[in-house]
Amino acid sequence: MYEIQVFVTLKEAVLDPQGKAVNHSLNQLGYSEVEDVRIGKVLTLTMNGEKETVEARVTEMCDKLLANPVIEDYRFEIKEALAQ
Amino acid sequence: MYEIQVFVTLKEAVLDPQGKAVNHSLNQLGYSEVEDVRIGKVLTLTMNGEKETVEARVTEMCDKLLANPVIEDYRFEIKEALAQ
Amino acid sequence: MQLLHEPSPQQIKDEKLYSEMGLTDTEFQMVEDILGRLPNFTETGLFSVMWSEHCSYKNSKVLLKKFPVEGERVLQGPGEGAGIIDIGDDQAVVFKIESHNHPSAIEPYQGAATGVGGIIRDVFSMGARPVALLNSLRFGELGTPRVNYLFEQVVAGIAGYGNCIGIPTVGGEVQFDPCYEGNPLVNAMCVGLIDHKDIQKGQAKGVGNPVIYVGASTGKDGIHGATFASEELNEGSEAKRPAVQVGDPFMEKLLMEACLEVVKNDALVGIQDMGAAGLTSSSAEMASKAGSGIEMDLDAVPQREKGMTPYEMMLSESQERMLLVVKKGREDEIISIFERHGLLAKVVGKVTDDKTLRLTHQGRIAAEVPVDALAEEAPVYHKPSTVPAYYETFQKQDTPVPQIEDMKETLLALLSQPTIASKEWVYDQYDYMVRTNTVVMPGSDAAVLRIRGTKKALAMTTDCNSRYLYLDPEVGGQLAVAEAARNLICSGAKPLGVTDCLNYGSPDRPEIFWQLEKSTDGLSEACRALETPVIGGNVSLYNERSGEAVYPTPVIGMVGLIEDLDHITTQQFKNEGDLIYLVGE
Amino acid sequence: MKFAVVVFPGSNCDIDMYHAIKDELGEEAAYVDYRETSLKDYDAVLLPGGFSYGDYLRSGAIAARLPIAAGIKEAAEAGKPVLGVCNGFQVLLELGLLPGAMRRNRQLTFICKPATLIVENNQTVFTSTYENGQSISIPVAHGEGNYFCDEETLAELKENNQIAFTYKEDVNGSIDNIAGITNERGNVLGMMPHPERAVDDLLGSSDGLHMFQSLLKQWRESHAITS
Ligand SMILES: Nc1ncnc2c1ncn2[C@@H]1O[C@H](COP(=O)(O)OP(=O)(O)O)[C@@H](O)[C@H]1O
Repeated sequence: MYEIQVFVTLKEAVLDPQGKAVNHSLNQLGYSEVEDVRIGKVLTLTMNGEKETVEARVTEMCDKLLANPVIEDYRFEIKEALAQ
Repeated sequence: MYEIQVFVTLKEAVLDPQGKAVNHSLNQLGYSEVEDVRIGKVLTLTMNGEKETVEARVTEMCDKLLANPVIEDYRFEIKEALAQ
Repeated sequence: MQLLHEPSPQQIKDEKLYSEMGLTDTEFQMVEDILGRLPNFTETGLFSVMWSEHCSYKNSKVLLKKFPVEGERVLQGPGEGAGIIDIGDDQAVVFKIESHNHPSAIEPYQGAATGVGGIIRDVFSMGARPVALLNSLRFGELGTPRVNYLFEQVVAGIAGYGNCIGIPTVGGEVQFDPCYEGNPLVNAMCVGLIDHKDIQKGQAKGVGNPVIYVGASTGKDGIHGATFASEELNEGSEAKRPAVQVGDPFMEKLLMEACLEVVKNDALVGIQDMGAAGLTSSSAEMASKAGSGIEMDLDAVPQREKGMTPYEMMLSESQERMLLVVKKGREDEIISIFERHGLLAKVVGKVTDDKTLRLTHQGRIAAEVPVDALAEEAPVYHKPSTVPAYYETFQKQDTPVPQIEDMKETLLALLSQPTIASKEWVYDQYDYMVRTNTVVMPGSDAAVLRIRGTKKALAMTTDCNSRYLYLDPEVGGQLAVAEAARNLICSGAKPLGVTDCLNYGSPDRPEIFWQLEKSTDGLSEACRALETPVIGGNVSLYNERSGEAVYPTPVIGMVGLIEDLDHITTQQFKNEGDLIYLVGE
Repeated sequence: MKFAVVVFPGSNCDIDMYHAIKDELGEEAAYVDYRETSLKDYDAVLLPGGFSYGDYLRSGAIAARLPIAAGIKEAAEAGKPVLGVCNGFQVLLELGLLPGAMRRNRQLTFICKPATLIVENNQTVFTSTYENGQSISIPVAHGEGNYFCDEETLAELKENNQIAFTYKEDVNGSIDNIAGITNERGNVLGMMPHPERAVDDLLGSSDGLHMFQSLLKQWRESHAITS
């Protein structure tokens, strides 16, 4: 069993309206030290598979479905988890 | 300057309709080894502040705005970043 | 700070760098003649976007001339953000349709969403309150993951933007056909209401009047063309110029409410949205229409990123931005209205009398170009046209008469075709009721909205059967207009006028140009016969994938007036025992 | 009777609420800006639908942290009727004036259509002109209306008769088909369906008008006694 955390974030130059709104709100609430906020997704996948192929399979999933390469970047971390 | 990554995830007891849909699509696309998908948010904050207080301030922000304790958990990682 | 390593004017000419921005050799020569010198990098960029088909209609102008554009009720025909038609009682209806095909093919959610955002700005920049949205969508046959994905995401994007800003999406159409497989069509239409006294023009009048920039800051989004330049600028900068823009409907909601307040203020002189070619087209067009010039200080332009070049700022297609000209001395009054709505507004320049667009950046002149050359003097082409072979073959064929053995089976088979089947799955995702004026909801022939405080209502529809147009562009064009008119009449309305979105393949191919010619003939004839003038529209060419063009698809948006709410009819059968009549041939 | 319609940045059903009160109920209504801090001058508070702050982060989250939050809480504590519809309901949840939270609709898409509701409790200031068990037609229009609370809270809601409306059929995946809940005291109601869109038969239904009439009736009665 593997637990994979996939981080999907907007590319640097892409506008992040959500992040901007949260940044503004934090400043209004008195957290003036906050200079920038960007919001992305974190997907936690639980999966089976062979050690050798997990990385390739996850990369494929990201390219095919989990991230949109036109506006998003992704990275992931693989952890071996104990089968329950 | 600090860069803080805040991870906000649904509590385990809360059903995640979006995660389930992604899980289903992945299975459909042939990734039958995927057993579970949970989707959360990752917020990247860039902020100033004193080393001693950063952690307390971020905790406050999470409690006040960034996470909804009824359905969400959060954790964060603080990294020192170079001022530009 | 980043150093500008832009190619020199001589390099642009010698290495033909302009051709990568879309200018031909002849066009570049024209630019050189107009300026009396070689254009620099920024100036080449200005010409390349303003002389693109999208901004100049250089390939379609000859065809658009055929449309009837006048009528008793027409207050504003083609030429402004949107056309305007009188509906009595000092009120008028404002509407326009526009395409967002290519962005939607790359990033369907954001492409469709920003298409909606753009057409809404066109309408409120006239001073009108947007009251309804419609759309017209074309995809390949459902079933492949890619087509399903495009369809789902486009619908979600339209819903995402329209629902959030709170304008009901009340109608539209969806067609599925293999010819749209690689090149989906996403057309969005917006209808607004205005009091005659609030009608605005996008004009930069009054020498010395300040030019104000409002809304989102300018980022590096949507800067096309000069990909080569970015590679030379620095490694990896291509990745930093996203080809698609992300929409911010929340920002647009604030912008819309603020602008609708500002249009009531007599300090406002002119207002225009920054659509395609952003700052360039808005500034050049506003000055050209007023016979004036504009001087802008690019350092004052709000920027999302550090170190943006004049080229990037002028060509950026960042969304949710407007350009205003206000009376000198009253800028603070206007700026404070925007600030109260939580928006950024900044003086970035002033109106001049020399008919020149002059841009300064870091103490230097970055560009100096005659505004008319940009906005008015793009070359006009009349491309060659040939009758396509497929058409001649069709014409020679006998009309096939379908043999139906089992009526019921055939009917059910027809009804289960995605193009014919109920579109509930689509319109249930659109908030078609917000603002509580929608009297006839999606699912009938035309949507009907009441006009609060009157007995009147507006009916609206979008229509086009592109298969007819493919088989016979002229007759098909007539049919598209007629269908729209029938839909309005069936709802109890008198058709007022038309906005059209011409979606075709490449006009450089004579068979396609022939389709354009013939179908615009058909559209014009029908519009004349039905007395529905064309008050505006949009042209989207080069809708092709691997040399295969989409069917000629001139989408018709039509709006009609119902004088009395009691005259609304809906399409459902009402009572058992009612008689059914078939009218027509 | 004087109704406050609170306007957050991004509210878009504020105008519908306003007209429902003014044109259909025939009472006074006024827009109140989110920068205000008090709602003392009003007899009832309406939080309209829409997309405050674009629903960014979580629907209703940022709106619930604005200055007007103080005024809303004060009105609720003072026992005035506070009605949150759609985004207004989400704001009430984020304010902690009602228990639970919203998730995305089970089908993940925005959903707009007329819905049939069952009146579960007609013993509130909002529902006294309905019958218990009555079916009413009120439209829904939301992307995040999938109500969630834990078992314990659900038991309490039932115990205290806090469930005001349920959907006749599953619309969005909400626990127990919950469409609207009140606080324990019964003066704060949050609901996803839009009663202000159902105040005129021309637009499909006038079942929502009864809700505003209930408020008016109650107010007149209490007013007659005190004055
Ligand atoms: N197919 C068409 N039919 C009629 N008018 C058109 C058509 N296409 C474009 N126009 C008109 O040409 C004018 C110039 O268009 P343009 O400046 O590109 O406006 P926009 O920037 O809003 O697209 C517009 O007023 C538009 O209404």
